[in-house]
Amino acid sequence: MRSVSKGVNGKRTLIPVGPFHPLQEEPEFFQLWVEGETVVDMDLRISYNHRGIEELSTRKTFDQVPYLVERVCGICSSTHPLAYIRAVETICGCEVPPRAKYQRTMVTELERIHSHLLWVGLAGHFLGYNTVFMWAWKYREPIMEILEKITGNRCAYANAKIGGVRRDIPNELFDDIVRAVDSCWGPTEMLTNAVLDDPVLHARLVDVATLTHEDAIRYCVTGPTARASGVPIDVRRDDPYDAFDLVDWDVITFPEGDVMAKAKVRLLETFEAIKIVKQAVRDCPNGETDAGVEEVPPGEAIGHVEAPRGETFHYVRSDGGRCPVRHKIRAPSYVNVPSFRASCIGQHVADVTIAMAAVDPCYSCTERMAVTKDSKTGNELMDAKELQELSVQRTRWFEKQLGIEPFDKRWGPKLQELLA
Amino acid sequence: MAVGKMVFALILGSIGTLVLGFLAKWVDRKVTARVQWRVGPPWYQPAVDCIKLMGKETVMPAVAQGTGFLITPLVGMAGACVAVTMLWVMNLELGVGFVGDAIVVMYMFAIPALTTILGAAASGNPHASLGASREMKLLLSYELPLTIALLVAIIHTGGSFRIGQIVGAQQEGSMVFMSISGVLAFLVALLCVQAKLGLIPFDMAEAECEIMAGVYTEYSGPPLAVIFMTRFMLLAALPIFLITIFLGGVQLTGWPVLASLIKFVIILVLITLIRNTNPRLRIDQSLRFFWYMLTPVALLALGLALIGRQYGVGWL
Amino acid sequence: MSDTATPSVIERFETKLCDEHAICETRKERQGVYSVPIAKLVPLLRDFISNDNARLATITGIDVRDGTELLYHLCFDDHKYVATLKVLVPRTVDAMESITPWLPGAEFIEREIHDLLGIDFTGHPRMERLILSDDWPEGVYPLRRGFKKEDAQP
Amino acid sequence: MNWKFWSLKKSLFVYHVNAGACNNCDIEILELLTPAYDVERFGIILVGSPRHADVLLVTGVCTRQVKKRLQELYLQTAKPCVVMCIGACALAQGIFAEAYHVGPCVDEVIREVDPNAIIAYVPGCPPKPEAMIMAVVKTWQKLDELAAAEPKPVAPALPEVAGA
Repeated sequence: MRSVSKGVNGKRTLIPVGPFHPLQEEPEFFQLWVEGETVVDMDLRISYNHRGIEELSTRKTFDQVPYLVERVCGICSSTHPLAYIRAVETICGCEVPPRAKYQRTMVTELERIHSHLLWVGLAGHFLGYNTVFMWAWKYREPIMEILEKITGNRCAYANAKIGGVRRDIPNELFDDIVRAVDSCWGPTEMLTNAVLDDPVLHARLVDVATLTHEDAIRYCVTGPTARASGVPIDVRRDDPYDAFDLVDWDVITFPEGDVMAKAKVRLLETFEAIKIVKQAVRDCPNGETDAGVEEVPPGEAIGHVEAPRGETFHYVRSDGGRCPVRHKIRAPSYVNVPSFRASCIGQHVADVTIAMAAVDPCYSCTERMAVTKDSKTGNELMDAKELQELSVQRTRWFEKQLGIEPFDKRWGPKLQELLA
Repeated sequence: MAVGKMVFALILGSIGTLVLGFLAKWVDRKVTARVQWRVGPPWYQPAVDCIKLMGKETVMPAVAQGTGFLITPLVGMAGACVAVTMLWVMNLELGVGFVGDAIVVMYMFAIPALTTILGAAASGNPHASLGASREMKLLLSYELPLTIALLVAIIHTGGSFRIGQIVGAQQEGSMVFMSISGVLAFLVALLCVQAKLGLIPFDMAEAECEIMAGVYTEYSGPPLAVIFMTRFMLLAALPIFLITIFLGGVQLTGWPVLASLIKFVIILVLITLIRNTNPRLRIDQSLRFFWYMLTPVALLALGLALIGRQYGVGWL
Repeated sequence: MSDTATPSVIERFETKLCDEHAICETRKERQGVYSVPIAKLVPLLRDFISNDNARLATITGIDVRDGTELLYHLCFDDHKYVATLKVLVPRTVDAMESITPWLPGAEFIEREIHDLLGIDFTGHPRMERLILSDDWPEGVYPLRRGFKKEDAQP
Repeated sequence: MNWKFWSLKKSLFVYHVNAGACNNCDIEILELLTPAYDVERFGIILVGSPRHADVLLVTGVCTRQVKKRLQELYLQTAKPCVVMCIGACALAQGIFAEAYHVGPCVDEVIREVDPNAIIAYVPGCPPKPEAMIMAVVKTWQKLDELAAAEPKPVAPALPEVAGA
């Protein structure tokens, strides 16, 4: 990033966004330079988070690595191992049994549903709809429960292994999966309607922090961030893996590139994910779930899968030994986060939080570690809180300008009706 | 009144208000939780929070101005205690007041806000000083309409600055609230009270949804407990203040007890409702709100009250 | 892995590479590794990214005996193909031309390689420490061979 | 019974510190606040300032960069303050024990500045929300013991909490 000079009139203010906020699960660590109310430059300092997983990975055996990489990030914990496993399977040249393929698909898509709902909740919180936060997380709960039922853990599923799946999902549980995803359909539909029809959200999200098509390409962004800027890339379609070429689904793309488009992409993708899960459950054949890979020959390969946040990219090199020689991990946020520079500069300060949240940044992915902040420095660095507050105020201002009741009042009764 | 009796009244009034304040705070938290489909805390929660903080250590920030930092919460609480006791005594024994006690009560109610500003400035924390500057602007904005609203009540009740007379005149005749200017003044005062309590939409002095940070960031242990208790007391005392000035006062004997209780609960629920259905305003928005909207309304009420008084029209 | 990458694209791609004296090392279904002379790399990348709709996924750095291998992973999303262009940066040089000036998405990637492997990217606008802690000693690179945890004591 | 500990049990202000975690523990902690678990029932709330905290929830391995800040943070809290290590990483660095960029274990980091710190451990990767509530219950029991033992010096560590 280019170094920042003092503004011409010296009126440039530094707002370092303190990386800790009680309601945000991840800290963020930005420095915003602001002139008046407009962001003129920004920088990111992310050295707090490095755990050194890539190096650690070369000291684990091929079978141990999936357990390590699923701890790169808790919310993408099925996609990181899957990307690694794809790379190793390419080196081995082994064919995964169909039942295993369908089961991997189920878990990754269930994860996508819970991740997108989590995002909706956090975005609601940033916009001052705390009730949305509480509600979205409530609907997410059945997904977490079904994941625990089929994999044994609420997060960090460890279901995939080289050549198949570690643990077969018994056919008896398939009905439970369908029931769980069905229970999400109604609330997600309602949230989608709320987002699409809500004039205040329109005012807050449309044409805010637009990432243009060109910028999306220049910054090499992936996933919903790219798809919302009209770049139709989706690894599930572009390099099909598991059962994604065997089930029927659509890639959601919007050309606008603003926060609204990102929200729409995520919400509509949740429906696609529900559809995929249901089809996978329906089509899942009986049979083997493990190809029985014995050893990994020398070679090198890449493996990439579509995580909820974008493309997770792994590169593995083997020399025929027990451990990988080199294992490179590139999480989606690593390319998505720098695009803030393209989307946030020139924006109103109050819009920055939601613009940042729109990418669904995942800092433990980015640095393979997480940031913390003590109050001392946190105070000096002022606050994400302050910024969020600004964001909330802006929502309220629009509500007022448009003469509209608060969100909870408008949508609350409908939601309760739906859930009754 | 004898000194002994005064001390007795002070202790009794403060403790009674504190207990009332704990319950009021619980209602507030419980309602918020129910809106979010949660169960919410048990009824004794606010009290336990304070007791716990009393038993904790006090951490002195290295950059803080020690004495000022520690003494300001106590001064604020003392101000609240005195104000509240005066309110109770003058409500219950109408004769004991002195001329101008209404103004003294107003002053006393401003003390917690002032000490908050001083304490926050003394804590040497940038967060806190930011909160303090907001609190100061807020204080400047709401005191004027509140005073004008008080004047309306005084005009209605015979032009005396004695709370005893304000209450007495209302109990003999009709409440201030039973007139157009009275209703206007009451609404203005209600919003000012909301700001005095630091509740949404005027809670910008302590940042986000959690009960703290902002001006209280550096406080811990007993001083924090004192701050909490002061706030809880105000949550109970300011509705009583409104009842005293506009709704005919509080009585603790016979049937009027029930009436007083109903008035109190209605005002508390109103405050909680405003808090739960409204967005937070930015500081400049709230300044504009108080100066350009509430102050003219208060002046209008004052004008109406004066006209009514001049021509003997009771309902104006 | 049912369908393979569009053959014509790979042919075109490989012809272009062969013109620049690149060697195909391995080619599997829908992915391949090509070794490229160091001087030709950046023009090639630029050509692929601006003309062939390629997307830079990431850069991998590997410490090998003679220096550092840099692997530029290019995704040809339209053609279901991932190409990896490999160059060897000799230990004596330890520097590489930066692509950040025309591809801002590479900024963090290059800074990370600088931190972990000690490659200097010339022309990078902000070659500063990104992901190692403040007390990490200068000149110790954790992904180089022979690195020991003890070396990194502050 | 000692009123200090009784009230501490009934009202826990929690401050969450992410010391290099992978988010699993963090989202599970947030889960506790949401309607499914709603810990405000027990008087537990998240606070925004470490000065108000009774419990520091530490997640993650405590990386090199974080170590100093974690110590500083602990010193800022008003005692008694329980440190709760959530998850295998905070417990004993878990899978990252050998990585080059991690500092000492969370409890060692805290003990370095306060040998008598009360530390609770919640194992699991990540611990289930139920396990975290269980940890709180066990912490209450420990506080009871401490209350009975006062003013003797504080026992060094809490027993491990079952679950997850």
